[in-house]
Amino acid sequence: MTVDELKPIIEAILFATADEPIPFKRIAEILPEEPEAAVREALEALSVDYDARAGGIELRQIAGGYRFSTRAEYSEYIRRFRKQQPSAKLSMAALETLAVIAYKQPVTIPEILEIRGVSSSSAIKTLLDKRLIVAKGRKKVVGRPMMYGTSKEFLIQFGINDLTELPNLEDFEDLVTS
Amino acid sequence: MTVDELKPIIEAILFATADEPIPFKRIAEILPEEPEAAVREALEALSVDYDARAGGIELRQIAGGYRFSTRAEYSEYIRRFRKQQPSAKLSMAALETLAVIAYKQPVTIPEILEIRGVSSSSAIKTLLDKRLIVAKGRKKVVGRPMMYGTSKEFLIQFGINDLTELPNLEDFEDLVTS
Amino acid sequence: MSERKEPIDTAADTAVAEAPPEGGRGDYRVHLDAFDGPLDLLLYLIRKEEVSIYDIPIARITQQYLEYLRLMEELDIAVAGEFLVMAATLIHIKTKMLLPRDPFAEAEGEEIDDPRQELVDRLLEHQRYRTAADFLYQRRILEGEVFTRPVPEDEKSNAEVSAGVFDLLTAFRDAMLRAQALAEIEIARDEVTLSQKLDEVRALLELNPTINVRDLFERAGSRRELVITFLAVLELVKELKVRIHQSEAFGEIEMTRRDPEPESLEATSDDEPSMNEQNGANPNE
Repeated sequence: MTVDELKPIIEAILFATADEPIPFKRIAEILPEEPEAAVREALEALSVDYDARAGGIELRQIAGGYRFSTRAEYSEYIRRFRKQQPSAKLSMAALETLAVIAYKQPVTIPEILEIRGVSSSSAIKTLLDKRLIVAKGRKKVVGRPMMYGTSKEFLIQFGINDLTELPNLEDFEDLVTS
Repeated sequence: MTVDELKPIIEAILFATADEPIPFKRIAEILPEEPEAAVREALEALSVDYDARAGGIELRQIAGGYRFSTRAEYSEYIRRFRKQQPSAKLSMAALETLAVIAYKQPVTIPEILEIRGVSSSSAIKTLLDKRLIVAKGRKKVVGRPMMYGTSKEFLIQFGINDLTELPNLEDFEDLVTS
Repeated sequence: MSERKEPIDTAADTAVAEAPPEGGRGDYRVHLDAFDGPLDLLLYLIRKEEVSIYDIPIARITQQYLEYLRLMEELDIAVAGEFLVMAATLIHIKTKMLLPRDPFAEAEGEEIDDPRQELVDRLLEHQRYRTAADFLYQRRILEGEVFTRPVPEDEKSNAEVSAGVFDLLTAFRDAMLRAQALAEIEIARDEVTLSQKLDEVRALLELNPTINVRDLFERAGSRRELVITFLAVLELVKELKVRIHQSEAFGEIEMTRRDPEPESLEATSDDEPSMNEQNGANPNE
């Protein structure tokens, strides 16, 4: 292969590999028919290309390997981007807490603890931060604990019109038992 | 900022956000001072750049967002490198059910049965487990059955930007009768 | 018939459609298991007989269809209800085709309904979806050749899922099942006997000279334990080990240890009396 043919192969490999730097030897192993010198030449040409483009990415030699990374001057934008959190993505603990609240609302923290068997305070905080749940007044029992329920944002993010549209156990059994 | 100044910022953001397609809106939000038209122009220019380079990577529009991915022709090398198996295949029953859901959504289990002539519950369960379909509320008919539609994951796994990209069902007729 | 579990393979599909069933019995089973519903079987028969889908020789196809059903039964393949419904439909169409056409309707130039029309429409629609499924299959294969940047390991360990309503239901069901399992363990643990309960209350009295009786009852994990607790309290009263008192009407009911032994009276005299005086102000024994 020519250097120009090797370049996109190496680029694709480095792009699709996780964050750790890839040693030259491992790249060469993927292309056993090619002379090592040619592979090295292609790698260096690729690096020069990225420098010449002066884009958002660079190909760096680091810790004995090669790795793509974003250029330091754009880190502020990436940080800003990562701070946005408009998604309904949830940890499993938060998802389960949300599920208990959705199906048992209005429900208090001690009641959620009773069902889940583990403390759910931090999950509840996450759900409040994401505006998926809201406080629904206090329960008239000893200690007057706060009750929680799902929000309008919850309906929007889960794509349903009202709580009656939540699937119930029969909907689930319809799927499993046939 | 000029388009040439915006390009590397967008490139860095898309690169740093790994495998998730990023909707245009979220990119524009990072750059509130810039007119949306300029951001879009930069995105398109970036995409054109990558096409012109014909390297190992391309910038694609998928599931309503933008995402960098490797070009299909280099998959063999990446697979060799990652020692990774291709994703699990779907059964014909699951694919057919998925096709009915994709074209008829939102659609209920009885409606799918009507079209396929065979119970599809276990296929629907498989598709839900694989996150290729999602519940889309209940149909306002007797029994209020659950409706199903395709998910964002469906678009991603099948390389589709939005549902209008699906070929017309009627276009398949030629294949049927010939 | 159960849904096919093997991965779709277009080559294999053609094999299903074209391979003559005149092979060994094993071949039959392979082919028959492959039919994903009655519409699939009908389309196969139409292709095998090389007849037009728009002009199905209904008597011939019906006969073939019924033969296949018989074969499936012979081979112990469960014939799903849908196959039988289709058999009935085919026979119904066949009968209608045999009836003489209404000459008046024909004379008046009215459109004559072909009894096969509805079936043909369903078959065509089914075919289109099969082709659409093939299209999706190809798309997924193509997309499998494309790689994205993997999520870094440190983000993976704190992975978040984008959940749908069925994920909520599953999570809720899991939590409830877990809670139920826990409750069962607790009930099993709480199957105490009266003598165990007596020991337990005596031990409590060793630590606290005065016990709130309602607290004691509320600790009961089951109705049965509640009854046993009540019996234990009665037993202690009968044995003159405790004194029961209520400081005001509808107030808290308390149980105070009686210490008849002189040595223990001595030992506790410093801290006990004040308590006894307080509680004894309005004895309600």
